[in-house]
Amino acid sequence: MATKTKRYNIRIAGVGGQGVVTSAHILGNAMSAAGKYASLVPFFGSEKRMAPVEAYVRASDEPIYEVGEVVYPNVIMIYHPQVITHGKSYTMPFYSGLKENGIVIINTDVDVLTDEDKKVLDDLNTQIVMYNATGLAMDIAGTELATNMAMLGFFFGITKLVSFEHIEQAVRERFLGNTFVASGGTASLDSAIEKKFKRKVELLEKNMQVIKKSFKIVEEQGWTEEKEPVNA
Amino acid sequence: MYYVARVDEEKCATYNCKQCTLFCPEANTLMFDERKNAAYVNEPRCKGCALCVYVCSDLLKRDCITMEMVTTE
Amino acid sequence: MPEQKVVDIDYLLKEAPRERHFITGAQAMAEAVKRANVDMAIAYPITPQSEVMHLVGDLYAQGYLKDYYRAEEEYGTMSAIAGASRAGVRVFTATSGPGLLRGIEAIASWPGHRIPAVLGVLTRVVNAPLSIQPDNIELAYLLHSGVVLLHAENQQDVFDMTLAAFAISEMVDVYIPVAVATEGFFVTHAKGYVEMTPEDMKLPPRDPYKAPVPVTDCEVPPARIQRDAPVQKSNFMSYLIHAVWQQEVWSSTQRAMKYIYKYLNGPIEVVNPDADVFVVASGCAAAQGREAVRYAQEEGLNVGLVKIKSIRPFPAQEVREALKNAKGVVIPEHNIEGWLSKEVKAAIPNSGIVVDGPRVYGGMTLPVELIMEEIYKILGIKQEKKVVI
Amino acid sequence: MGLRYVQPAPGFKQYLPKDYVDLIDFGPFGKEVDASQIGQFKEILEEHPMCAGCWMAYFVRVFYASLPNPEDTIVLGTAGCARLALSQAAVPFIYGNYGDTNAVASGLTRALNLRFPDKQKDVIAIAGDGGLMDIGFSMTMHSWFRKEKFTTIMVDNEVYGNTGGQESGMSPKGVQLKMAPKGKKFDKLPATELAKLAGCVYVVKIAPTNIKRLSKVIKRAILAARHFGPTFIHAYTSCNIEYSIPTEEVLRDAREREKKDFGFEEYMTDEVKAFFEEIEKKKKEVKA
Repeated sequence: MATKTKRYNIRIAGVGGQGVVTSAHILGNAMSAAGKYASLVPFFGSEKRMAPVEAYVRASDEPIYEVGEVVYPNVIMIYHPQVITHGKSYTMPFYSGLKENGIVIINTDVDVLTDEDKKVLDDLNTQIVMYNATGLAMDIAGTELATNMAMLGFFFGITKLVSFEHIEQAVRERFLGNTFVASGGTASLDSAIEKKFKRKVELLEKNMQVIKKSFKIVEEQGWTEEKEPVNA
Repeated sequence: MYYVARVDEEKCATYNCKQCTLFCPEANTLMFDERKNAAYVNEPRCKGCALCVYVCSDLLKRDCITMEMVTTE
Repeated sequence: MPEQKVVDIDYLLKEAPRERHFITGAQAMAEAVKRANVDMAIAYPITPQSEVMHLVGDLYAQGYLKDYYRAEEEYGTMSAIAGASRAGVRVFTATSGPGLLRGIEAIASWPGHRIPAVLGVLTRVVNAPLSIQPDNIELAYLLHSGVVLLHAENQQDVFDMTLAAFAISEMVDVYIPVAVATEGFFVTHAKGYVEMTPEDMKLPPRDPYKAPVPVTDCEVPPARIQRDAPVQKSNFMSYLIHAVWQQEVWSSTQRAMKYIYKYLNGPIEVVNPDADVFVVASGCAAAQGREAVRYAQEEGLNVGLVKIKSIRPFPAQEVREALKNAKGVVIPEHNIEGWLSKEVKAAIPNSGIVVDGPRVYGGMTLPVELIMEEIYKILGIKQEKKVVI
Repeated sequence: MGLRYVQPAPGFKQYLPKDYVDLIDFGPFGKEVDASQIGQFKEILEEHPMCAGCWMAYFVRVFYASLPNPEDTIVLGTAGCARLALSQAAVPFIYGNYGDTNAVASGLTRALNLRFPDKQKDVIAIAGDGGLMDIGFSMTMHSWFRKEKFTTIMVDNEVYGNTGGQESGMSPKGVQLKMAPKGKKFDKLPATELAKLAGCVYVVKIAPTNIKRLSKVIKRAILAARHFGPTFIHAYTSCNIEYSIPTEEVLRDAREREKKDFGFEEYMTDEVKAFFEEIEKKKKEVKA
């Protein structure tokens, strides 16, 4: 019998404007930078501000074959409390499909889970993390746009899938180097990026500080995954 | 049994017109023999539309072509 | 663009060094086109295909292709592809779902016209209600068109199959179009690792005179069949001419098989050949099947995978051989009709062992868990509820 | 080069059918023939199954006799009557699918230009009113918008003749035909106007009543397409069957329609005009 693979099937839910898809790309690229495996399903549709947005990432030490949205996740990341409180989610309740021994990370400043929710999650032996990631982003980077970085920091801090350097490489690639999709608009975008390069470097720096801080919080709070690696 | 156009070559030779050959819808059918200075019909190819009769008789009043019933042998 | 040197087909496809890149399926298809010495491409937008033809357009701008334009719509595209191919150049286009159906009248005539074109099919929902997601029902329409149809599981397959398609379609004993299909979004817009040949190497150019049916270029006598619509002779002539010609077209499809063996390691891939239960799948359903085999291994179950790479010609004999000791067969598919299931059932003597499904449609993802459920059922395993539904 | 392919291998000529031998000996290949000499040379068009007295068949005959370069010409047709004759000529003919002539011709012309940048290969799409203005409308228009360098000829019989007489977009308003049991509700499409708007550099409307003029515009359309862009000829080629015209009357009908609504119109861009003037000038110089 084969050994269990460390494998995370992640569903990220947030609202338009939070950089849900961007952080999914960074997550995938960080895995790739570490020589590990990741696959992501970009979300396509009308992406409007404050409308529900979901992204799906699979991350593993081993090659990943599976494609498509993650219907049965073992990690759920909620970037905005309204996903839960206003039902801004493609799947209701937000934890539908969640597997046993999973992780749920929620960005919120208040407890948004009902007793009923908590019972279901407890029955599944879920590790629940609730933290004001937006507040953290504001404090460190001075912008709520870095919320996604805090969330990424929590995820990697908990799972220890890749090192800080790999995350930095992925974030840098995302902000400074565009290798994802070549199309007609790329050329003009590049020159615009060049003009704003200085600002981008500053932004990158701030983002990395947010991630560093969130790593620290994970340590302080004792969230680090000490159990058996979860199995997807 | 079917109609084909027949050119009265002697009569046709008295004119130098070639007009019928220019209006036949079929290629290589209503031909002009330069030696005889007269049009002639490659009968197996003629579909019997009588356009040449219209050109020769109605337009030019020369009456050199008639439609005739032929039989395949 | 780098100076590209022409290398032998066998060398490029089988021996040339390869370098690993992390790219999308759309990029993989364009990268294959880049190395295929394509003369001309004709594009028409439809999601999720468009990305492929954007990238091919970039190749034209860089000088890899000699001509490229955006056509009026798919029927116009496919017709112009036929025109260009008949004049002897190497051509490429791609489409999706409704676009494929709009173009299919022309596409279905390509084999009969003996047009060695390569067509990318990046699947998408057909029919109402509208969705742009990767249901692959459209491939059912291609099955009966006479084209060689390859179905790619992932980005690597897209690259390999597209490059090989150009070689296969122009083989004198084949000389019909080759379609390379893969699921839209799941493969086209997602990144995967692709081992690619160097970009400074390309296939030899098309030799338009190495052909069973001459090109129409006023340099050689045209084929009589191309000028005479047999229907104007007599009914019997038209039956006869059409029948023998189509027989030859479908034989050509069969003859493509030896090149599928040569360049793509055969029409099927078998994982765990001694398994009790097999997942039989094509395209990205095969990826889900591969994952199911991994799940099953972790649970100590003896499950295997038969991935079908070539849908036309269909590897009936190979499938029959691979499944001869199977106790059960699960066929996951991305369409409501189950066209692959029908093909497999027709190929094996004991079709009763086949489970119809799981199937997802509308372009939804195909969770591995659904495949596992069918495997549990076949093996009589009672499943504990482990997820919130 | 094209001429080479009609030449039989040495010693083989005596075994060929008479029609073929005649074509080699008395055909127009490699010669400059004048269409008004038809009847005096072997035409490249052969026997075909079009109806007796068909004016479209007549057009096709004059068309083939007018090609400036028959040995390097490719003709494209689609479903409809015309292809029954078009395909029966010693010129490569492509029969594609329904209404696809101008799309196929676009690909073909571009590809021939890629393969033979230094040679002139003429591509001509000939289809009926249904093929070009109904089912193939977008492909016709877009080949013009794209400025594809080939000639489009519409043989307009104002009806779907080949399928048994249905209304087409080019049927005159009010006419009662199959699928228009109460008469056609809208006007004939303004094909030549569309052609001009879409960017054709040479556009002609003509009823084939004068072979010299007809032949001249066919030649002109082909020559202009070589250098400047799309060219279009809209020719009235009546259907004597569906419009119940006695066969011997089809020429009379064409002359009447010419007076009524098919008067000769020839449009060309200044560039094309200058080009033809230059050609005429050179011809005169040679004669003098």
